[in-house]
Amino acid sequence: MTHNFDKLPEIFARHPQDPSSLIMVLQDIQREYRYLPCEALLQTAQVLDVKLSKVFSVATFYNAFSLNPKGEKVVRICVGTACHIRGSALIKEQIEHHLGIKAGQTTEDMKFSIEVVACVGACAMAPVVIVNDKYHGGVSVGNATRLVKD
Amino acid sequence: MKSRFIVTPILCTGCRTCELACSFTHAKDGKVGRSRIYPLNGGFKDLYVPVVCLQCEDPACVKSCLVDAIYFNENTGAYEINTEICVRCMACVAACPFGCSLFDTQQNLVIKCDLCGGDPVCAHFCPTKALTYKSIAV
Amino acid sequence: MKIVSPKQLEQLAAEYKKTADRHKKMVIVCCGTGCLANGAQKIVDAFAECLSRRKVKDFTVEAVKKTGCHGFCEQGPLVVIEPQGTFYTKVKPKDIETIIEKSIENDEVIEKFLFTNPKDGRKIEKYPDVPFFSHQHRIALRNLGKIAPFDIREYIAVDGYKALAKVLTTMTPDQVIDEITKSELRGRGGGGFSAGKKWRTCRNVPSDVHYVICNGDEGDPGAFMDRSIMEGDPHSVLEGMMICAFAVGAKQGYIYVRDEYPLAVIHLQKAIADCEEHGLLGDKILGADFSFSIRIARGAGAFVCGESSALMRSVAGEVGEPRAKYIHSVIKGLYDQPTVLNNVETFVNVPVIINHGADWFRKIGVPKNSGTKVFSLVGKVRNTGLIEVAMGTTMREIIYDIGGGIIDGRPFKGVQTGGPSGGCLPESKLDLPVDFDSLTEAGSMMGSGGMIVMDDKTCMVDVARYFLQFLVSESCGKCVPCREGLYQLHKLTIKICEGNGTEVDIEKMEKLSQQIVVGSLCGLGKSGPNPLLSTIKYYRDEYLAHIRDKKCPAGVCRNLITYRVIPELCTGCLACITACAYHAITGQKKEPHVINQDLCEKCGACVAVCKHDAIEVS
Amino acid sequence: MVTVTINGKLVRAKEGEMLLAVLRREKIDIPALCHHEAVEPYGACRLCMVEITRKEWDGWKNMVTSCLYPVADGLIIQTHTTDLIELRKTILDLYLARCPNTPEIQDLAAQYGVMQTSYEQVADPNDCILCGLCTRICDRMGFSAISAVNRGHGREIAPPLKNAPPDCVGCLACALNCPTNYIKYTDIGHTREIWGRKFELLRDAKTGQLTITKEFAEYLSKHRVIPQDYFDLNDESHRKETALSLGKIAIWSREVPQ
Repeated sequence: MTHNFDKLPEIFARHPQDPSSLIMVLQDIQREYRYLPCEALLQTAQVLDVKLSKVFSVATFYNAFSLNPKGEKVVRICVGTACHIRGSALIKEQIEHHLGIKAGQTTEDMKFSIEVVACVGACAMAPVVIVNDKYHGGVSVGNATRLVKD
Repeated sequence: MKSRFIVTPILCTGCRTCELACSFTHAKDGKVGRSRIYPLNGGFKDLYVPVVCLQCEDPACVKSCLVDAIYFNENTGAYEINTEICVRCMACVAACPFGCSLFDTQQNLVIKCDLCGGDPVCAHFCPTKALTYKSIAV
Repeated sequence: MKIVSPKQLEQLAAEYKKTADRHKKMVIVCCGTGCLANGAQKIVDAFAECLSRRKVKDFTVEAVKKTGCHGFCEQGPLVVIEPQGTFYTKVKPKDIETIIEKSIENDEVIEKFLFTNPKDGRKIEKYPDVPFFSHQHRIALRNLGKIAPFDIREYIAVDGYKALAKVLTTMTPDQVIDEITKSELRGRGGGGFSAGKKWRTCRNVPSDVHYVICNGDEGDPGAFMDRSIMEGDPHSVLEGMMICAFAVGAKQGYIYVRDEYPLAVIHLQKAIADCEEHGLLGDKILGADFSFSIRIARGAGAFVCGESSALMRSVAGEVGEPRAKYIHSVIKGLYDQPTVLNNVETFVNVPVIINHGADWFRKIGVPKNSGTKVFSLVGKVRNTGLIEVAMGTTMREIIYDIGGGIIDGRPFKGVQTGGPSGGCLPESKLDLPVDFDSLTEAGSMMGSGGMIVMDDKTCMVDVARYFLQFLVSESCGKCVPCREGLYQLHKLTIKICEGNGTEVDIEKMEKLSQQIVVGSLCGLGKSGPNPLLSTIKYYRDEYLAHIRDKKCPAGVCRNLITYRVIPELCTGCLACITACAYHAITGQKKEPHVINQDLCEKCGACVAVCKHDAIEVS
Repeated sequence: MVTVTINGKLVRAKEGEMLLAVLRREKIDIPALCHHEAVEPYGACRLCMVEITRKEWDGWKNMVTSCLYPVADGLIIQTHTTDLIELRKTILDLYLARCPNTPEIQDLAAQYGVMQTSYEQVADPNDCILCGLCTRICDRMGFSAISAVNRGHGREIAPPLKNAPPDCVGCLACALNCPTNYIKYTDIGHTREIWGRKFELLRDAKTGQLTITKEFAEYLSKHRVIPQDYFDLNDESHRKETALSLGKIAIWSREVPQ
């Protein structure tokens, strides 16, 4: 996949250019491209004066980052305790089966990605599914697959 | 006053006694290859020079060491390798222009002359006094 | 506008109070994340749209106030009509017209939007009468649902920054620390360490640079109080931090916010910008010789970053790997400088203590555990949401009086507190007073305050497996006992869940757990086996049922259960056939359906959709 | 100087030095897999844990990792209590589940009487014990060419993006200090290969063991201000010649007053 990397300088300019900004810069890149492209990592290392290995290490350590491109719609299924008790595993299975992919994967047509997230802090509405930053509470077997219709 | 090795090449016969003395002292098995000192042929027949660490004033080995494993021992005036710290990257081995930082393949350690704690054994054993260790005014 | 003196702040507060009173009629729309998800923004838009069409006497669109979380997220979107305090739940955009017409123009109460008490089915009209709220004691959540979080004027109007002014004008740093120490405020993040002592230690370290960090990395799954506070009352957090900074002599503060909380970041950013504009952050705050600035550091999704040394590394932009703390982070923390790290809830308590005094605070709660604690009461309980009670309240009061009991009137089985570091407590512990020491003694933990209620349909072995899975994926992987030990514990629980366990495995798990507790480097590993140990302790029967009888009493563990349609109850509605992803159910309309056991993956989707309870689990 | 009691014996130690160093000096056999003097103590393997107490602690004991614990006056240390041996056994047992075929781990485990793991062996075992020595030494050397990636049980050591590491100079410090020889490299002719990257060796491997790569030499001459010609020695005879001539000048002109 090729990208236009014009946005990168703008992202770098938002933060102080020292190693402590690393996580926040990567987050902005992730938000912009919905994953961390190789080229962006190389530039980040250069601009922030951090060794590439450290950038890579941070990019793989934290859950929020992905080195693989994500689909147009990212379906995040909360598997926090409250959601687990109220059956998020079943919701996850339904959505996985419906899209034919497992959590962490992306459909071949790059339309959907499934991610699991350990608690989004909306426990009172469990089980919760987030589709591209939109929260859906009280998801049930009946309406789970409706969330991932095109 | 500082103590220094004093080398008189004309007296050196290349007998390798210094090497033996060094090996026995440091490795206890007398293998010549594990010595910190070695005589080099000076290009002419029968001209030898015992080459041993000069304890330079601005040593390349210390500069090359990225983990600060080589330190100056105030008591003996020798640069010594802390083998616990040494990561065996061999930067010092390559950096020393005299070849006085050596790699001991048997012990898997980098070795160099430590002046035997201030009284080098090699100098004692030199039969021709080509190699001596004396206090001199610098 | 810069506020240059405490006096000016006082004048402003008086002025803003008047402004706030001007709207006699007011509509409060809860815009916490929960209500927003349920469509609160649409409600606000509908009010605006409706009011643009329709002129209402003494009521403009400005009187529609977006506030932070009320805590009662399950019933959202919530709308409160002031000054009567009429409390409407589950409001929809199409209802707004009616609400304006009846409740605002004519002060009527619309019965159908009122909250129904699940206990007796009666409608409750007023906000404070709802049992969910009436049993609470709100200190940390004092402003939630009352003020608009992104308007500094509203905060100043409720005596915001009064404590800061008091501290700057009348107190010395030592007096502040004395006051906090005297109040016996303990860290609300889980450990329960005395905040005053921590500040004192930090202040006493001779160093030019001190840091204050607010821990908003609420990693415990099932807890969301910090999120609600940061979103709904960001200025309280900032004020608490400023007072702390003044006390320990810090010039720079950080708020570490979880990546999953984007709204909290926005609100905090706005609050910080407002403070800077008003001269409450920056140089010479309120004209006093005190400078302080705050930066937001966003986390990136790592539970282990709730651990202090890991968090500090993460703030510095590194991998969140904990280090051994034989030198405490209060002495050598962020960038190796003395650092105070407190939780959001702890900081929020600070201004109140300064305003009302330590003695007042100490009267709330029980000895050595003063004040209140916020819990997120979730799981299989009727009223889920955020609650705040005085320390020492019993679990029974919380679950039955505030929570309204268990969903569908099912039997209570256990309550999980303290997140992945805590444990599960059975019915026999229901009368345990909830405070730091009692919970720890019972084998659980206060943690950050998650309280997950479980009924008889929850398998405790599965719960232990769930927490271990969580910890295995969240362990940083640095030390062996945590990385390998928890992994092996997880494998063993899977073995039991699949019906392949033996009684030796329980002993093995107990022994390994003990070693993990002793051997791990940081708190994650040291407390990691707690959920497992507490379930073995209190629910050993259930483990034995899995091992000896190869049965899962709760009907959760797939290998040990079968689903069967009860023909007498099945109406042949086809719902389960549609829901079954594996095409394991066959049948005709209006005829009893049949589950093909060979195809059945036991996901339980059929049970979830069946309205007639016609599918039995055995 | 402070005095501590180790297994009942009074021992003098420097204040603030790490406990492990004292134990090693006293020739007490404490296993430690993630410790190296060149780098900061890390505390990952947990094998060096010892029990500490003090008179004033009234019998309260604590287990600490000795590599990280600074000695202080009056500490009473036990190194081989039943609890500690149990802990080490468990840890080695867990190690064996991860690295069942690693001789170093097998030997150490056998010393503690663990012949094979009592846990489930991981699916795809290798020799890496994730002690982090390679990455920490690489950081210490200033290269940071490799790092730990992922987290938890899926943690591994890898070069960035799993490609040839751009910051590597091929010094072999990682491979030579790996306690289980997990990091593989080859020196064939003038070529060294490590982490999937090829380096040119400055000297002939046949004539001497003194081998560093061109990249390393360039790094040293640039960052450590060592003249490039110190390294421009492509065969042993040339080196001897240089050594001799430089040696002559140094020894005779500087050292001996005439």
